[in-house]
Amino acid sequence: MRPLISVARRPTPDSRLVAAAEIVRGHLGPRLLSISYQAGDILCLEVDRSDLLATATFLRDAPELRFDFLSCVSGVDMVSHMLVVYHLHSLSNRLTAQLKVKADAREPVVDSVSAIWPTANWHEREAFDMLGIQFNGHPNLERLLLVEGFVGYPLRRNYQLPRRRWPHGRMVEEGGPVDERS
Amino acid sequence: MSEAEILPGQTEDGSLPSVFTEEFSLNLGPQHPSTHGVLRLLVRLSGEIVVDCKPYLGYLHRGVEKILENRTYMQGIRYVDQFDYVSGMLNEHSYVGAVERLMQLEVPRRAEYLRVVVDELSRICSHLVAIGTALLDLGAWTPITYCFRDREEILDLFEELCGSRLNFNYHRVGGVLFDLPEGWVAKCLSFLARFERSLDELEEFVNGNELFIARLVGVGVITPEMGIAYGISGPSIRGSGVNFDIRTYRPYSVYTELGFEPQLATAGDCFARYLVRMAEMRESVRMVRRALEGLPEGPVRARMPHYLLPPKGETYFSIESSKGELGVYLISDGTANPYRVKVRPPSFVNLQILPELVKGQKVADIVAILGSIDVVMGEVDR
Amino acid sequence: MLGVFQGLKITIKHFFSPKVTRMYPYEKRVLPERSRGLIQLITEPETGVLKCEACLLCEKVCPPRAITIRYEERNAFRWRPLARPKSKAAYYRPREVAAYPYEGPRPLSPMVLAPVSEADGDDAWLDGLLEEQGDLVGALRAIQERYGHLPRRVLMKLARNLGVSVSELFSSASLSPDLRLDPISDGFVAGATNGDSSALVLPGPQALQAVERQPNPSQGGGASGAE
Amino acid sequence: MTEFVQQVLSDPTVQRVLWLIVTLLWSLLFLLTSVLILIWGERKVLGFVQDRYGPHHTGKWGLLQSPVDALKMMTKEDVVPLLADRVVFWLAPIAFFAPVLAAFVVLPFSDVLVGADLNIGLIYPLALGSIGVVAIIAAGWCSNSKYSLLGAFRSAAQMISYEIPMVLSLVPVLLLSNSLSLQSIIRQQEGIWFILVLPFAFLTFFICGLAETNRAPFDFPETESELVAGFMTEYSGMRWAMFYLGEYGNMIVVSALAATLFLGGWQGPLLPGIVWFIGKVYVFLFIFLWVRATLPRVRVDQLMDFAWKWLIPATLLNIAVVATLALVFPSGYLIPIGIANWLLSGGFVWSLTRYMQGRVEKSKRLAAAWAPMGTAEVPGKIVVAAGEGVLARRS
Repeated sequence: MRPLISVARRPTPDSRLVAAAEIVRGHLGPRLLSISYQAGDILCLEVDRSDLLATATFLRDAPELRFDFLSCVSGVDMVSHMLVVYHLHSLSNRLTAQLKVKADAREPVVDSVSAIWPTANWHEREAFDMLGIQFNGHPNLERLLLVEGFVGYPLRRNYQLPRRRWPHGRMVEEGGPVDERS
Repeated sequence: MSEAEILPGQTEDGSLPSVFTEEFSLNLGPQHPSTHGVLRLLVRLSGEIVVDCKPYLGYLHRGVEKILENRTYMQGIRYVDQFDYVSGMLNEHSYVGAVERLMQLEVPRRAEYLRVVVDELSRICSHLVAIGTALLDLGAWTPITYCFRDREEILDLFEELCGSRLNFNYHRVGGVLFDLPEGWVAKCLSFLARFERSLDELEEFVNGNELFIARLVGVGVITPEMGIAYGISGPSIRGSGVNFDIRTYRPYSVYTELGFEPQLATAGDCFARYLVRMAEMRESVRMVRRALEGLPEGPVRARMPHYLLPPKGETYFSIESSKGELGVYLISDGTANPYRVKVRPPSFVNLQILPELVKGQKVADIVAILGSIDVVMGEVDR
Repeated sequence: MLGVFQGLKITIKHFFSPKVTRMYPYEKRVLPERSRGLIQLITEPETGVLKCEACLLCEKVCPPRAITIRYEERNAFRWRPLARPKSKAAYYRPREVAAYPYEGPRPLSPMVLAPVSEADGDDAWLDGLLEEQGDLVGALRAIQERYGHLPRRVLMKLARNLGVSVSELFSSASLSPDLRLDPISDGFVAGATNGDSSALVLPGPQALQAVERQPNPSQGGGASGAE
Repeated sequence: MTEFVQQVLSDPTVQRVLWLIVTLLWSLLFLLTSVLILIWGERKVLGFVQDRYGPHHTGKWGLLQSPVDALKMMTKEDVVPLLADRVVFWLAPIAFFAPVLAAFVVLPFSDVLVGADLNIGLIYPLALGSIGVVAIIAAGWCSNSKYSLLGAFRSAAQMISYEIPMVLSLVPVLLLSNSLSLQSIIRQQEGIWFILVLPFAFLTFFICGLAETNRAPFDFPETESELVAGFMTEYSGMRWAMFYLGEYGNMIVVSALAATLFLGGWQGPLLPGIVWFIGKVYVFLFIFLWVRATLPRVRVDQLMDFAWKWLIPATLLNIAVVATLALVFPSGYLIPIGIANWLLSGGFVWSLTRYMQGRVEKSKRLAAAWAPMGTAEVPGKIVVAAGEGVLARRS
């Protein structure tokens, strides 16, 4: 369908971001699956699951990069695979980066970065809570927002909201997770 | 002495220590007057000192991220409004900004100026609630009523502008909903003048007061390294001297034109965070005044199709909400509904440091520290 | 202690300053013109005709799906000529206004009811119904068999025949469990959206539909693996 | 018949018994009416300070608020916890309220109207005050709940550690009036009220009075944040009202003492003595309410620090100064003592302010060591130096 809105031409990334990209490409080389710029001011990287920890420590400790502020860890269910996205800020160099890691769709397992950035603790617990992503090495991976006995992972694409039907005027809920506590 | 007979606290040779103390756990919340909303803290005490503190969340979890996936972009604004219910406008700006960034959309300048005006007024509302409730938890009954009296005037201004006092629904993709009604600017400017006088009075009331200094100074100190490691943002980290304010770190909207200056304090304790919030309110007043004076003419909203279909793709857009960096990671698959909306709520991240800060402090300090971190549970539980 | 005395100075100043309380029940605030408080059905000021034309947009756009509009065809008097021949002008069936017992001018409330349209369906059989069945519940059961539920229109005509208020019919109908006042509906089905995105490896619509039917690994069948 | 009655009445012991009954009735009347006024007054003062009206719908200016509260108190169910020690549970409120009523006997309402002008008039109410502590611990212990026990021990510790500076702060008054009976103290203040001569004693006495009655900055037993309602948690209905009555009664006793010792009791130019006395008591009650509306609560350990490290040394110093000056100037010792006392109170206030400022400076010095972090497009503006306190200049 023709986009109704005139999409401005893709803005050129600013020089410091390009320099940072060179450093990352130089260090990671083949392990870097893809590199791109998002709207000119976010450096998007994708790395394989196995060398996530190595990349993370490099991004935090490299003197030119120093991505010491982990802003957000988000889990996304892409049905064919599960995606874990880390957004990082570098307070000293004023840079923003996005690190993507793919994981298996049904049993996603990813290494936990809470050792590198302590703030990841609750982010990862919430990702586990909502999408069932296992984080190896996480101090206490348990449900954070949902009730202990909750069954099922709501933000997964195949999570079926309970269907409501009104046979003979009384509401009946079918499908949806079976709450083992009741 | 067999294993079973050794009492807790008893030494090996069986003699009881002179003072026989035992830790006991205390439940603060979830229905508790001084936790801001439904937050439950399981605190283990040994006498006055807090040994361990475990927050329990989720009492206000509404599953908004799942709901947003089943709503069109336009309908989603209403839900984003309810994250931080004391500063509604700022939440909307983040969601709407994310969609505009995805569509690389040029927002008319008048709309940007109106957004700054409305956001800064909303920030003042949030800070007034934060300071009022923090001081109320310490036992001071009067400041909160002065804060809420001023907040009422802002809510009246919002009601004239967009019709409601809590769920504003004022931002739209591509601009804002209404233009200013006539006479609004004059009312707003007179309010700002009155507000600065009452800010001076509040500062006079609290800054010098020895009891406030005794309860707030040196309590809950966040060092810059610890703050950055725990991802603290907003006034809580600026209280420790870290210059991290999204309005200057990743400038959005017209803040650079209006000459915004981030406010920092150095001590990093509860009192420094209170001072940063007071200074930020003064800065917001300056921002609103400059924006209203320099309000350009022009449309209030870009020409948008009724049925909004943003292009496929993903974007991460964050603004400086009153509690810190409010980020929205948006993935759109070209249909009318967003494929995934992950919100980075500042209160959720700032709350993570509470157990760290509270260990070793006194019981009465838990409420002081929680008040200074300024947590809203609607944003924590989403 | 100087700060404490300063604080006391401020509070005593406020003790004598004018108060801001607004005595709510006695002094009410004039709401600004744009205030979106109560959702109301508004009528044309001069003619009192309802402005709502049952375009059902509000029902479609309401995010929490809180609004449901039931509308009936209405071909009574209209000021504006019909843009389309068959207009969907509507009136909103209020609860008990039909049973308005008092003669004389009716209060013109926004929930005004236009007269019950007579010419719809062959209701002649209603007239002799009561004599056949002998009692009211039998009559109601007969209506139930015919329509599958007790349509309001029929109940009001029956009330008019019996010269009794509709609320009595409602109460007697709601007493017996098998009589149904609402039509049988198949309920609300929530489904996930579909769509794909080239930049991301997004699932195609078919893939999503296929996925919907498989149960969540930890859902339905037995204890979940991940626990 | 009549001369028999006169003969009985003339008997001194009968007269004294009748007089005691009159004082009992009079002090009950005064206590209950002023408690009623206080219940309404507290909410009104709190309201007016906060730019609002306070209770308004019960009666003309909310005047029926206290009778309504009293009625509510009576009709509320009187819950006794299951495992509570029933006898002590029943006895504790009485033990808390009785000393307050007993203290009224010695208060000089006017030169004639005083229960019994004891020659140990000053020590008697202070001694009764400490019986209240026993009642609090009893209440905390017998309601068999974790919160009330904790609250009770905290209140007990507070009251004990503030009783000492309270008594010490009254010694200079004795030095000047060299008599313990309240009537004579008032008569001593014929020319000049003691508040002008001994402001420092008044300041410390009033602070300790606040702490004695668990009011204003020292009311943490009732903090809602940690202990639900201190030792009164398990009480409800009339029993809770007794504690409430006791607390207000304590307030009245302390204000009455302050009025007699420092503002010259029933002395005053035009109006009769009793009006002056009641007026002065209500001035102090207003100050109690005013301070409660303004100041935040103090932490437990800070409270103890303040008592032991600040008040007790200060009062001892005051005694020493007043005593030496009284010896050095045997005849006209009022003026030097007055000057010394004003200097002392000024010094105390100033040093407390400086001490607090010092803590603010210390926290800033600690922070100076941190390296500046985070660069944004615009360098951050350091907010006014963190809290220079009341001396702060607004930049």
